[in-house]
Amino acid sequence: MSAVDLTVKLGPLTLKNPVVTASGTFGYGTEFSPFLDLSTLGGIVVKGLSLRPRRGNEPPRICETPSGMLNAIGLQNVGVDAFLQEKLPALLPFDTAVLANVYGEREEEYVQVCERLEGARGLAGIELNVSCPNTSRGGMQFGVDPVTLERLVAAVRRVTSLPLIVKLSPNVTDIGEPARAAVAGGADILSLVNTFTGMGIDAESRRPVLNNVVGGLSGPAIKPLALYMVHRVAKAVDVPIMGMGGIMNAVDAVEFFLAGAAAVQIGTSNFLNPGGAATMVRDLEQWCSRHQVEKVRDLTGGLRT
Amino acid sequence: MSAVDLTVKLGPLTLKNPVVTASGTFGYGTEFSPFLDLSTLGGIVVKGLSLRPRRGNEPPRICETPSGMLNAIGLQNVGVDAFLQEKLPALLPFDTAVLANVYGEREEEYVQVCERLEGARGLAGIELNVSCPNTSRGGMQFGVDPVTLERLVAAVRRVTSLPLIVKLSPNVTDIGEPARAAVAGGADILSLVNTFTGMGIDAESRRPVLNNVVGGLSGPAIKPLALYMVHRVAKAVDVPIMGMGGIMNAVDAVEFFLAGAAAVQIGTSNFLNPGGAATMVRDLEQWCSRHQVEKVRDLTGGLRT
Amino acid sequence: MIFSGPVSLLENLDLGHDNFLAVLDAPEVGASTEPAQFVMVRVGEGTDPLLGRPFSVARIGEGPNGATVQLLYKVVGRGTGILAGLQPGARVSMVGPLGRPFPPPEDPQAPVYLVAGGIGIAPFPLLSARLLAAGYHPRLLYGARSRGDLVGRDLFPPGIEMEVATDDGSAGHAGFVTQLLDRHLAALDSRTRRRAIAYVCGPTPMMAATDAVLSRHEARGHLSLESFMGCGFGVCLSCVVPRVGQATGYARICVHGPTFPAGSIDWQRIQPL
Amino acid sequence: MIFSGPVSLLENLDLGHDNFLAVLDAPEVGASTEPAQFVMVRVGEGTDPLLGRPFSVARIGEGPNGATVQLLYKVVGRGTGILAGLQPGARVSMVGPLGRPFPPPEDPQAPVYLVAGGIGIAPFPLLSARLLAAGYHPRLLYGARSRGDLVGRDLFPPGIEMEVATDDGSAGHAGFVTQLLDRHLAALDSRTRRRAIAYVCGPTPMMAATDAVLSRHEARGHLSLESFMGCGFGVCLSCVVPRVGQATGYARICVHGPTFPAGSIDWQRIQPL
Ligand SMILES: Cc1cc2nc3c(=O)[nH]c(=O)nc-3n(C[C@H](O)[C@H](O)[C@H](O)COP(=O)(O)OP(=O)(O)OC[C@H]3O[C@@H](n4cnc5c(N)ncnc54)[C@H](O)[C@@H]3O)c2cc1C
Ligand SMILES: Cc1cc2nc3c(=O)[nH]c(=O)nc-3n(C[C@H](O)[C@H](O)[C@H](O)COP(=O)(O)OP(=O)(O)OC[C@H]3O[C@@H](n4cnc5c(N)ncnc54)[C@H](O)[C@@H]3O)c2cc1C
Ligand SMILES: Cc1cc2nc3c(=O)[nH]c(=O)nc-3n(C[C@H](O)[C@H](O)[C@H](O)COP(=O)(O)O)c2cc1C
Ligand SMILES: Cc1cc2nc3c(=O)[nH]c(=O)nc-3n(C[C@H](O)[C@H](O)[C@H](O)COP(=O)(O)O)c2cc1C
Ligand code: FES
Ligand code: FES
Repeated sequence: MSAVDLTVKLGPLTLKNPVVTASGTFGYGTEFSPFLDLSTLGGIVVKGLSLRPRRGNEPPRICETPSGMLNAIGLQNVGVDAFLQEKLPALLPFDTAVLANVYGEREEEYVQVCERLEGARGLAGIELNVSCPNTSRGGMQFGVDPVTLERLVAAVRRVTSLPLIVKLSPNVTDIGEPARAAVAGGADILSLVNTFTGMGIDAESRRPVLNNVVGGLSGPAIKPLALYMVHRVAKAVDVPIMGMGGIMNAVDAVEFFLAGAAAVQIGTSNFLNPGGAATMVRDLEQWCSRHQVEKVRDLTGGLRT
Repeated sequence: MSAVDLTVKLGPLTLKNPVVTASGTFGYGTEFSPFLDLSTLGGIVVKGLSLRPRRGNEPPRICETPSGMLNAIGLQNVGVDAFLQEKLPALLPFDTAVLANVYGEREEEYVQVCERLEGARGLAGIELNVSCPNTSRGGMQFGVDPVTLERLVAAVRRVTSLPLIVKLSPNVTDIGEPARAAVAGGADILSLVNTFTGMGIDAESRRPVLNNVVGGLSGPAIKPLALYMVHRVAKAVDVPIMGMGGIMNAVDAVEFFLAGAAAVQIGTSNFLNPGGAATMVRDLEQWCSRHQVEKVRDLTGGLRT
Repeated sequence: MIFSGPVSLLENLDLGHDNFLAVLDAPEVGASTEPAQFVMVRVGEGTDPLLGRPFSVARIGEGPNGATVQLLYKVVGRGTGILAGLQPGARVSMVGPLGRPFPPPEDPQAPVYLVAGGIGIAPFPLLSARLLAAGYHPRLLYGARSRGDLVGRDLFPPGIEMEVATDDGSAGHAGFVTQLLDRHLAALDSRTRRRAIAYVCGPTPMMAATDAVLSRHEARGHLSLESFMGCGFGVCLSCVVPRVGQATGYARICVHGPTFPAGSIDWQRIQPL
Repeated sequence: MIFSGPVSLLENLDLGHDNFLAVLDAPEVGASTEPAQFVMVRVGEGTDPLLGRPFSVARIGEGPNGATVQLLYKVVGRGTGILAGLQPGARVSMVGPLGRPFPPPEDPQAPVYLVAGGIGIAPFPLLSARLLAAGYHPRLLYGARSRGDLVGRDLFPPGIEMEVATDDGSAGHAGFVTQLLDRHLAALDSRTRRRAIAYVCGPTPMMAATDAVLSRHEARGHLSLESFMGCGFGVCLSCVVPRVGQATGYARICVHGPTFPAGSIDWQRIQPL
């Protein structure tokens, strides 16, 4: 087997390999130490951080669906300060890019969280989660209105020197629009997709399965939708893309590279196959080797149409 | 088992039961005669009809995905005239509501097809498929722009006296908007959802699986998304709803009723379980009986939140 | 009515080289299946995989409840992989029989050739049994990649003459099975040749080549085509194939076929799968 | 490291009334599991169903490759339904052992009660074996709906005293198992009572009731809780439960539990499943 070059460069962010674990599905990283060596991963995106700790929604918070799951965790997290004091230092020993996923109810909250993250040792970048309800705009998501989104990204851009990833919501008519807005605001990288809005109902009790009524759909069910959106965004903008949505194995990852992603994020798969992200790095290397692909980055956008 | 009243009234359209087969998944009806008695069904929506026959896209046209399938048939159909001469008369012997699904590339084509359908013997209503690319607006779908949609529906409304169903596309930021536009244009009933835009890629050949590159996702994978959209539209408008998306059995149907649907359409399920729609009518009756539901219409909107 | 419902797996024999024989307890299907008709089989407990897979009925046997349906299949992907892992007693969903059978030769004097490529052998044991019963003496020409891929020969009734071809020469003729057919037809006098009929099943390129051989010799034939199938009974419109002289339309393999007369398919317009 | 991977089903015994015992060839898991720890088991060949299901390890046995993991389970939905249909030789995915075990009583003189409701019996065969080995004399109080639901009693090591209760009175005490516990504790003198310890597993209302009994008698105890679980190891945040005195936060049953000290759960704030 010839050596495969797995490194990928996403603008200012260089990853040793393109396999990154997705926010909200990998805890703060060390939870997975019993299952894999964190240093084998290209990167880790931690659970979404808000300014203050959040307890999240009342349970039930998840619901299984055909080849997918709905979640309405409600962004339970330790808050940015505890992250900096307890969680981030625990990741210093590992050779992987740690990315902070940031969440706010108002533009100022995003800015404040990013300000605190500035200069933090061992932090490789910031990913803005713009799929949360924008409380100052009546609960509409930040990510669906291009104007609000561009302003938000620009505001964060002013306070951070870290590589800035904007994570797009798929719940839009044309994902090219928020993609362009995020780039106009100063995003270095786009990641997509976040979860699709959905709902589960229990016919027996006649109640929503989730206490929150609606939740976000993730897992293999959404893979064909996510692949399409990556393909679409790759045509709309020029910045590198991290693709995600239902990736379960190395072949799925290759499909996202071909559609236009420079790296992938692994979400729901971590729940059922906790060592899977590490296996995927090995399998991806083997796939490339078997297919005479010397550099994994050569796959990006390689779809033949 | 006490007798259950399965009839439902959707504005001007009364159905003997709320189980209707969805356009594009049930041919012109008689293809299913070897599997079930068409008279057991509440209704049949035939394959989308255009003014002239269409041969459809080059194959491959479908692609299996986790708990779903993508299709890009390209609206292959016999055309409205052949439908009226050959297909519709063949359905006259059956005691079921026959609904014509109508498709056009321009507003005038929709109007012309509906004009020909006016007065056709045995036709119970029209369903407008507004999820097709609007060729006069650069390929954007009719269903995603509320202004265009309202105009289209109003134009059709003027030429048809039949119950008018508008079938909404789910590929929008807020499905409440096209819902309100369709009602403003004169829709009697809304049906939803049509397929979600997606894509399949074959990693080996590095080519899209579908010759058309993109296709529409249907099947159980989309059920949680469709349920949410039905719930949302039921809150946005006052007209009756036909819900669909991944319904495989009577319990799935009940979930759609609870979310706000007065009737359901069965799509992809027909491919793998060709007698399934008839079974569902029986199972639904039993479900109601077991749960002391005397009239199936009492389930509509019965979600406890 | 066409059967649609669950059936039990009675046996699942490993024939080597990824080939299996599944024996299914499906009396209704077995009672009415004609050669080259197929069934849609759906495996798995959930909705992934979602769709059925088409398989020719290879043989009809006798089981505890009447006829059994026997499928000869090759593991190529997820569906067939799951099927191969099932133990006797497992249940699968079946719809069938579907499609148009191979029509009988009609001419009692016709030399009859069965031309099989790889797992395209599947419909021929049943066809052979019916042809023998009708007094024909079919000759099987069977091509495969290599000796080990020549599976299912013991499913044929006694009295079938067989010739084999392998790409690598490990058994029989070294080369394509179409060459065997070509040789046979060439050896016939021209009147007999025009009475000859070939039944053909195999991968698309092999069938296109066989079609060309038949046309060159002006011999008759019927081809059983393959394609991805979403439903198997004409409504999903996925299995379309361009027919000669129908520039504006397609035939559906599942209902207009899977068998088509030689010379009726527009091979130029078929995209490689 | 925690094991994560495929394991083989060696046996799948039908115990009646929808209850089964699965014996799995999982030496790494068996070698390190403590009482009340659980495993996540994923069934099916595709991605539907998607998530694993949590099961307590009921017993650790001896198999061809070392320890076997034995699960006592009740069919309640799709996942357990598919599991029950699997034949020996089938493979499932397993992650484990997970969660915090029941802590030992510590006080060698402690009267030890095992309080089981329905399929909540599952963790007690293993716990009993460990308690007996450590010199304790646990008494099992086992409640179920009806006689036939009292499954798994022969999985216990000899020397365990058992008392049963059934809702319908078809076996043992007619009524709740909590009443048995109440009676036992009431019969103890107050000093012994405070040394008593109960290990409890069952449906949520039964555990809430048992917790109340323990608190009334000022006896100690540990409860093994249930909840829907997406991962089993602390990251999906689905299995949260409100703890007493933590008005602003939740415990995760999978990593902070499934065992919790009596008196630590805020039952008022738990919604019925
Ligand atoms: C009428 C008919 C009769 C058939 N009879 C037999 C038979 O008797 N024995 C047998 O082994 N096979 C038969 N086939 C082919 C069989 O249906 C496919 O091998 C099977 O569908 C593959 O399913 P899978 O899930 O294992 O593969 P997938 O995971 O779905 O696909 C694996 C690969 O196989 C290709 N493929 C999928 N479906 C088909 C198909 N229908 N035809 C050709 N390629 C396909 C895919 O494009 C993909 O590249 C028949 C096909 C048809 C149309
Ligand atoms: C730590 C732990 C240990 C367990 N040990 C055992 C055991 O040893 N034996 C056993 O039979 N069961 C045990 N359970 C319960 C078991 O996990 C559920 O019965 C199982 O997940 C149901 O799966 P299903 O797919 O069959 O049901 P589903 O189809 O998912 O659901 C059917 C119904 O069961 C409910 N349900 C789903 N998951 C759970 C759950 N985890 N707990 C309670 N209700 C649930 C659902 O709300 C639904 O109403 C344990 C649960 C936990 C949390
Ligand atoms: C339980 C759960 C929690 C999540 N939490 C977050 C979060 O805090 N921030 C965020 O940006 N995305 C969050 N996501 C979205 C994932 O990061 C990812 O975008 C999505 O799940 C799609 O990928 P997948 O299909 O591989 O899971 C969460 C997803 C799940 C399933
Ligand atoms: C193969 C195929 C063809 C379809 N053709 C049409 C069509 O012609 N007109 C239309 O309005 N919807 C069409 N649809 C959409 C279905 O009617 C339905 O809205 C969709 O499949 C969701 O329902 P389901 O998940 O139950 O399949 C088609 C769907 C499939 C799978
Ligand atoms: S397989 Fe569906 S139309 Fe032929
Ligand atoms: S089950 Fe995932 S956090 Fe507990």
